[in-house]
Amino acid sequence: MPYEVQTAVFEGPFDLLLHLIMREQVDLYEVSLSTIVDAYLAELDRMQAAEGQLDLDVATEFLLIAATLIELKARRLLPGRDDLELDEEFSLWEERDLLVARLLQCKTFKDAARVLAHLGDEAGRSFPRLAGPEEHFLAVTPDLLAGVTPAQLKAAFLKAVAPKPVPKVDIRHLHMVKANVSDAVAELIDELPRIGRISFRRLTESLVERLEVVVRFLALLELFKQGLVDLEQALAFGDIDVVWLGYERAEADLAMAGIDAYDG
Amino acid sequence: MVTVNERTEMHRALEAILLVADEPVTPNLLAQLLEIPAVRVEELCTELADSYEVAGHGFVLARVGGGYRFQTAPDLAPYVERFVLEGQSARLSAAAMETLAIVAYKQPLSRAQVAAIRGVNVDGVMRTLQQRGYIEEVARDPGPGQAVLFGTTRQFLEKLGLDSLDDLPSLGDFVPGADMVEAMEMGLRLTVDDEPATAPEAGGDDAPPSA
Amino acid sequence: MVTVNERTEMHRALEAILLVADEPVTPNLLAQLLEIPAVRVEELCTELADSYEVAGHGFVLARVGGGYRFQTAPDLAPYVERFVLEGQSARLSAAAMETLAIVAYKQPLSRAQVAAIRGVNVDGVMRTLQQRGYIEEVARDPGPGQAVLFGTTRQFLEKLGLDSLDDLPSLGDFVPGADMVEAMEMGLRLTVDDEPATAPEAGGDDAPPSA
Repeated sequence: MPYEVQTAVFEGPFDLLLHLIMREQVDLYEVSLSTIVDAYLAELDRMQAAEGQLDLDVATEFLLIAATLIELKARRLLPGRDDLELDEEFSLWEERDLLVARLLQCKTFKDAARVLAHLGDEAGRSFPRLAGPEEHFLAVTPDLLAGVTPAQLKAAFLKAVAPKPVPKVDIRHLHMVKANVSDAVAELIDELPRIGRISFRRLTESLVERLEVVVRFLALLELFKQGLVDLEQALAFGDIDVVWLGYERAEADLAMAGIDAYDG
Repeated sequence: MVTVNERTEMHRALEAILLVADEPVTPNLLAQLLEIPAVRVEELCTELADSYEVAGHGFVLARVGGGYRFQTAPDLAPYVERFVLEGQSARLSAAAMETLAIVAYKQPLSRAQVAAIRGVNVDGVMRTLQQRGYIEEVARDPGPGQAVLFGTTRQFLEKLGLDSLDDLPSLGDFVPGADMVEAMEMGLRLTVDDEPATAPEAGGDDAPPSA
Repeated sequence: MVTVNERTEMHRALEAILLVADEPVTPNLLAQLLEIPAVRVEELCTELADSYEVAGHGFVLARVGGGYRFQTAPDLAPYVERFVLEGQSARLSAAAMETLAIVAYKQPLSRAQVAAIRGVNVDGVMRTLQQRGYIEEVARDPGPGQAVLFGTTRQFLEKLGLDSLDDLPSLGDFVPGADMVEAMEMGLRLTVDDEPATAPEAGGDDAPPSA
């Protein structure tokens, strides 16, 4: 089947899948899942070529979807397998429905985003008045620095010198910012003093991606190395308990100031 | 609209206050300053806005971000842009816009929840949106992780020319229709009842869906 | 005065430009923007000013400091003062705060350097900060342009409860990014060249408002 992999850069696995399905919408029967899987692998190749190396974080997401697709495809190629457990069958349908649901969600927000962008463009044609009061009102204006702290001033400075976004008109680009250990350390220093003691499992419950869990774990090891936390594991393969050793936030920040920032 | 004779002290006071304001002023604050009910403020502002429109001024009185403000008439953008050199803030990328849409409709939610919906890491995009003042931390998840929850800012409303989040187009309008759902399900169909397992080409029975 | 029928595109464009300006705009700059003679600009502005007066608006179009600007009608000052006291103007805007922070941390530096870092014109904001006594001229660039260099005042330190500039919170391991270094250099270059290629006029008076 003649098929050209898009040169467009895809935002993620759903984006790519959505693109493929939408594009073939008129002739779905002609599209085999293997074509879609091929497109996935091609996209991974492209990413690897573009980045010089494969980003595991992104690649995993792509592979997960590709694997699901292959499983669906395999199911189609082997019809009427009597030995297929009912549970297995259900879970396959579930996978498919989940995928469809996520695709629908993806499509919904894509369309919503387009309308919001349009609203923004329209609103952008009106400019607000920002001049403020005339100078003779300055005399009655209360002191503007009242309540302003040096810390706020510092924050304002950092905001002012933060890199500005490069103006661009609707160019899709892949965001592959990696989870970062020093960020995770900062989060933990923020959270742990309040919690005191918590199991690693609960600490990472809210994280969606495995890489984030790994990065949190590395961050904990850093904290352990600096003597800020204790790690306890009562049983082999049992839950790991994280215990904050009671340092003040500022002391912790100081202790961690020197650690190397490396990507997870 | 207000004719010259009907222009009251209150109309004039509103015009003066809004002229020196540098962000939308809420009806409540205006009511407090003028010592009249907020409902009356809204009436007066509507009258002013209508009168400007009828008179065809180069400025309009707009209701955005929960308040009133003077802004330029959209059709004069070419002149104003010439003057305001730094002009337009950079447009958001499609990726940033989609992320922003998710936050707008699903707020409050965590970075991880946005990432789960997008299927990609969103840290970079979220940071950009935060830096540019479209989103902000609004709460913390009460759960163990205490994840930061994000929501949109008033500036977001101003940038989109909306008065409040209620003015966002209904998300329901964007949910794909039944034909799209069917198309997707067909694209990912599991059963092969109506398709010969070995033939790559579709037979006559397998006419494409009417999507 | 201008009646509805006589309100032309030029009247409307003038209204729009003057609405977003944060300082008086000279007839010359307006003429340049509208591509009409300066004399004609003066006529149009007089017509607008007269029409506002006849209509009894809460704002007036005034000729001050060599240019035109919208300002509040003098008799409404009590309302404006209440707003200034109780309203949003009672605090430093985000733009002013960032500008002040840049001056505080990077002093001494020129207006052009601040503008280059912030990416927008800062003339209006700098003037406000100067009027409030938070920043002042501290030196002149020895280079060809001899640009005025600004720094923070004694009053600024007192208001923030600081003994000296050394007491400003340390920026820690903050290293200016490449873009900031470039911005600083660009600022210097602007100073040296004396006039940015794109600016309508070299003088600060006609600069676009700061966002």
